[in-house]
Amino acid sequence: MTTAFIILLLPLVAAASNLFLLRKKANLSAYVSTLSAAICLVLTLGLIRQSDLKDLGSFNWIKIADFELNIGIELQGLGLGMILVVTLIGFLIHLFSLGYMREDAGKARYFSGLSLFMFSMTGIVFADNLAMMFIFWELVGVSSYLLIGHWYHKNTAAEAAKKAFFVNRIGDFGFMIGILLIWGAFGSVNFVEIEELLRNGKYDAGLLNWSVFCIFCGAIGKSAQVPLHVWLPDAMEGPTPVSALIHAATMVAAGVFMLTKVLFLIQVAPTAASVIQYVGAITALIAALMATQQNDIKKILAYSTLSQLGYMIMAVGFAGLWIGGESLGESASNAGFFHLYTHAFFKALLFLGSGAIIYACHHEQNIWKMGGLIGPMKITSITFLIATAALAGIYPLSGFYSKDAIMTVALNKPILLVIGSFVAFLTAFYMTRLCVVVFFGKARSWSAEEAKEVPLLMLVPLLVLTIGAIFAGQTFSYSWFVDPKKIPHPEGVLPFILTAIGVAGIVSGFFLYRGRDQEPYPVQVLAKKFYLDEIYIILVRIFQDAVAWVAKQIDELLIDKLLVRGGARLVTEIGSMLRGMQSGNLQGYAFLFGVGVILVLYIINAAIG
Amino acid sequence: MSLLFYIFSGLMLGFGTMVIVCRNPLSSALCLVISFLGLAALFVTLNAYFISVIQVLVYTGAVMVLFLFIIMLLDIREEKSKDWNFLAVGGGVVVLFGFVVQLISVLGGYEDGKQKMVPFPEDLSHEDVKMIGAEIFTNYNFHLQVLGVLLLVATIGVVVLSRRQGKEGSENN
Amino acid sequence: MIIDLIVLIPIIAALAIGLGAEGRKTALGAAGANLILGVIVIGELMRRGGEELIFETSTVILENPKLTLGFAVDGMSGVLVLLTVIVTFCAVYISPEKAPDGRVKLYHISPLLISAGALGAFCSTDLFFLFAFHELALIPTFLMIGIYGHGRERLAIAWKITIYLGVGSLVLLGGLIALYSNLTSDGFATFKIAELTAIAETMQLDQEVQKWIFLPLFLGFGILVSLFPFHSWAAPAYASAPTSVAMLHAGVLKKFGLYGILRVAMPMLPKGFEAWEGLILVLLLGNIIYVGLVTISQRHLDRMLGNSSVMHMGYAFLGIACVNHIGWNGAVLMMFAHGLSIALLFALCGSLRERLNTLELSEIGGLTSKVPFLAVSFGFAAFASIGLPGFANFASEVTILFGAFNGAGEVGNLQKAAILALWGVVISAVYMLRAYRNIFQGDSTRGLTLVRRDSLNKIPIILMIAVLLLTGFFPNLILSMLPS
Amino acid sequence: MPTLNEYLLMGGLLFVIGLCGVIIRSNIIVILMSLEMMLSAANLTLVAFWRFGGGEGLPAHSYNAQVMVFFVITVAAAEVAVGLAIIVALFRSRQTVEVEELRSMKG
Repeated sequence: MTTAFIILLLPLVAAASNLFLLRKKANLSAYVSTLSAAICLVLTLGLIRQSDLKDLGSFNWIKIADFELNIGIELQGLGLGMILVVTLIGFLIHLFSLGYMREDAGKARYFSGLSLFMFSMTGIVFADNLAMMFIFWELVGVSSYLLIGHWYHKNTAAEAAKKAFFVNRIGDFGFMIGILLIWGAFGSVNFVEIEELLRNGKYDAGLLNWSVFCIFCGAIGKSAQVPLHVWLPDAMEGPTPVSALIHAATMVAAGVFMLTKVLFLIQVAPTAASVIQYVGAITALIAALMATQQNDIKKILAYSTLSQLGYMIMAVGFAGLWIGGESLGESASNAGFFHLYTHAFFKALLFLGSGAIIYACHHEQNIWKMGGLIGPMKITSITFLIATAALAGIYPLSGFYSKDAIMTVALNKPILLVIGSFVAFLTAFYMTRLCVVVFFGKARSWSAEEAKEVPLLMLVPLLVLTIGAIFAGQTFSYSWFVDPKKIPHPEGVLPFILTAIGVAGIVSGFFLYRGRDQEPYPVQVLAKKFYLDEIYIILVRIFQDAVAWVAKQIDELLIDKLLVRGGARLVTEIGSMLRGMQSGNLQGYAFLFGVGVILVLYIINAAIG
Repeated sequence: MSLLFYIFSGLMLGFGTMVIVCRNPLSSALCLVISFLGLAALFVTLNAYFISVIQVLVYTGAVMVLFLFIIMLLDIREEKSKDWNFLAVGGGVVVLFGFVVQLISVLGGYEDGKQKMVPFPEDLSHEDVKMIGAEIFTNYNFHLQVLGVLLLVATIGVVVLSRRQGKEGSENN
Repeated sequence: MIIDLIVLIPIIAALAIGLGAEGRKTALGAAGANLILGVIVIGELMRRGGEELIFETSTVILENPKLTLGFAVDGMSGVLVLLTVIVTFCAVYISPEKAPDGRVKLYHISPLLISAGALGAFCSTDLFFLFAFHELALIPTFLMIGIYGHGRERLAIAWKITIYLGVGSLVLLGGLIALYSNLTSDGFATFKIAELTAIAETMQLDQEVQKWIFLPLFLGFGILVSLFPFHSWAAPAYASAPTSVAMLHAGVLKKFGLYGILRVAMPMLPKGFEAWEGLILVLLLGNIIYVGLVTISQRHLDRMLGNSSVMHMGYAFLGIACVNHIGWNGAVLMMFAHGLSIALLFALCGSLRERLNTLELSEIGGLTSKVPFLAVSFGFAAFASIGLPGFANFASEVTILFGAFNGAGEVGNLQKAAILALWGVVISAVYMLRAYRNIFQGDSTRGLTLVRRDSLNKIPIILMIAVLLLTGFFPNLILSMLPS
Repeated sequence: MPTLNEYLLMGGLLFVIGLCGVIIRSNIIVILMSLEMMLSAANLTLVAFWRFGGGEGLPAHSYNAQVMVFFVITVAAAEVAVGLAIIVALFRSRQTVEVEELRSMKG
């Protein structure tokens, strides 16, 4: 049992013990989960200092002759950064949850789900092959389902959980096809082996493009890219710490992380790669537009997350671009991952901040019912504003560096550069709108008036994350897992232009929304999210429910009634026809007997003669 | 010989027809007696004296008496419907016709059946009772026992059936 | 000897109940004893590997043609024996003391006989008894549905399933006779499966002959497994059957058809399969996609579960259609996993039925707070059924899919079918989670009529979940017994 | 001297007369009589085959045929006895011997 396996399994043990043994002892279960997260964090810090992290142990899961699927642990490169994000932010969120969920009835269930998530997410990061990644990929889906549906007695929460699971399943459908295609072509699912095989052999480009596209479908689902983005805003029905951990910092970023893992495949699949770029760019744009008109604080952050994920995906997509025989590969994926890394801190901070605000405002989520919170909630407000600045890309906060890295990559395709810049403007704009409405002005409802600073237990994570949001962009914070030279750095005027765009967004947001009590410029199509939810519902009605209904009718009417019952009816009818001959008339029988004798005689006679 | 054969055959078939034509069951029974007597005579022409005697004793003697007895007992005179059931008659005629046609066509093609009878060998002419007895009590002994059981069962059955279904009988049935 | 015991114990117990022994206790004792014996057999199989038959016994009944009443297990039968004894134990445990009409005997004899029939069929070394034992199990199924079934149409449904399966068996019998007469000669006529397989391997029947023997065999076995389009018996039968019978039939007896295909049809008639591959792929997609859609539009929980069990059989067929050991072993694992998960679901459905006046999904809701144990275990069962990692169902589905793509440099028919079949994973998530959402989640508690703590048997439910999880985490426990 | 065919013809005719009786008549006692005629016709045929069984118009060596006829007569007698008993029982319960009125076996 290696350290890595302990990191992997400890949360599972915590989850199981919480679910099965500690259902009635809610407080104990919370401490068990938090403790396991803490231990994992400590062990991880120890682990990432080791020099050799290639093969950290392996467990043979399925073996049939030559066919083997292993649970093998591999940790290198970007994975190191990812595992730190997962365990660190995971631990902080456990800590925050101790306060946030203090009075919840389903505390044991909640922490059990949280631990299950830690287990699954660690598994994704550790995976050394696609099959293992898929296993944990599914498991994060489940833990997300469980946590979104934590307040299962709320209809909206139950629906949102279901929706998240379905949409993710659709993505996983593609992911699995991709894995299978890879397995068919290479006979292996191990990252290292596939890379080796790819380097040494020729493979059908069409098939590779298709398999990369299919694998990307997994990322579309999990990282909520267009057109499967609809579940993420709804997922905000879950407790806020869950939104911070799963639906902002880690799980939704897993799609990006996964793409960096299969970088070597994207490099040789340029068509699929450009699909990835455009999907990312469109997601970034659409989500940012939608974010500008939302009124629910968590929804705004959710769309912001979507938009930032689109950025990352777009960046990774550039890995398939070849310029003068040189692949953009590593620098593109590093740029994407760099943004993932910084984003994890400031977005988790934003969500936890919003959680603190919601907690303080007695579970009020509408920003127009808040206002003036900077007065009573100084620390929270300041951390929130720092995170906003980081997200807007203000120098020298972390977001500035990572956004610049992505834009540097995007220089290679002007259209995407334009979209990216516009999104940067929108980001600054809607975040400013949020801050202005929530923190400044006057309190617009009694819940905002009564708000007061949250307890220390919840402030500690905020403060720690603020440190991360400020410094994550500095070289020292990432140089231990990725070579700083391999992260593209902007040159020339680009950083100044981007900063100008960000400042423009902030200024326009500030002046447009200062002192407003309600949305001054309602744009229905954006507030209604381009009516995509409604369209999807109609599509589902048509393509699934209607077809299913038709299938059921066919099943009941054609197969069951007509064929089966009809067959039975036919037999019955023949039977009753024959029954008519059973008249009970002795003379009739005798007549038939006579005729029978004559026929037999005739037949025998004919046969012999 | 041929003459006798035709006379007795005619007797048998003629009165056989009368059996089914007569409306009164009593007449039917009496016609059947004569028909069976003709049959017994045919057995004699075939040198089956034992069978002939049995035929007379069992059928014309015992069975027909039984028939008459029952007809008297139940006091059945005429069939209720004076008219013939033409459907049944038609069916009967069809069967009769078809059967006769088949019979003739089968027998017409049966070459072995064209052999003429030759006089019975003298040494065997009066041996048949002995031979049948020997056969029954050697080769068919077991079958004879089974037959005995059958008759016993029939006897018991008749007793059970003809018991009046009175107070004590209702439970059993 | 031990296998003879496993088959005999339920029959003896059934006789004892018939002669007046106490119903539930006797049945439970027999099922428990069988469970222990089954675990012993599995232990031995794990020790030796499942390549060859062990614990072989035989009694010669006819010399020529050689007809022997004999039992033995290899890996595949061993897995199914384990499945049978577990499900039997749970089904018997869940059965109440007395039938709804107060009678005892038939109510407890029937599950035992179904179990004995299934065990006999899985363990017989002889083709004749393989068939005969399965037929034995159909009689109690018919009686139980007809007498103790739910709903007004139970008698019609009992006839339907019986006639359906009877016709299936008839087609199958025709195929078996054709197979037998083509493989044997007067000098050496045998019913032994092992010997017949050996003959088939050396003799290599003509493609055309194999083709036309394979068809009735496959259809016959297929009807028993509710292969599309012969599936319409399954859902109503399971919906109206008493809980124990639904568990045993859907969980165990149905697997006989798959077992037969893997044991008889595929090894003896490999070319026959090739000839029909296209058709079979279409039919199994019918099972997965079409029946999946039918399942989505079901309005009653019991019907939905019945249809879902039909749907998942498509994956087992897909595994068989892989024609490699990865797929086949995946199919066997699928049989095991699906047997347990569907038995678990029917057990829970039965518990719900006791507490609700209807199983119509729109009429019930928000039950979690009232019946938390049921909610949690139904959650486990639903997740198992939709193939979530950690449960054996996932392991088997993954194995089957990898089997389908094994060494496939390009996307052929089988691969296309597998891709389409994968969509079934989404479909099953849709109907399962919809049902779960409807029954257990939401803001209003509806439909609950009574809460009885005493009638909820936790042990069998926990047992089944535990086995599913164990084999899901360590599928090699099962797979190591199967030939590769 | 008559030929075998002539005997067979007579047997056949007697049989068909009996059959016609069963079909035409509705009095169950007459039907029973017709049955007896059919049985006797079979007997005649059997004996005739015995008489010509040796070939060339000579009788067969074995007396099996006559043994069988003997058995048939015995069974027929038993049958008549039982049959009449049934008729009596039937008459008691239904007050009729007309088969057209005895249709309880109608399917």
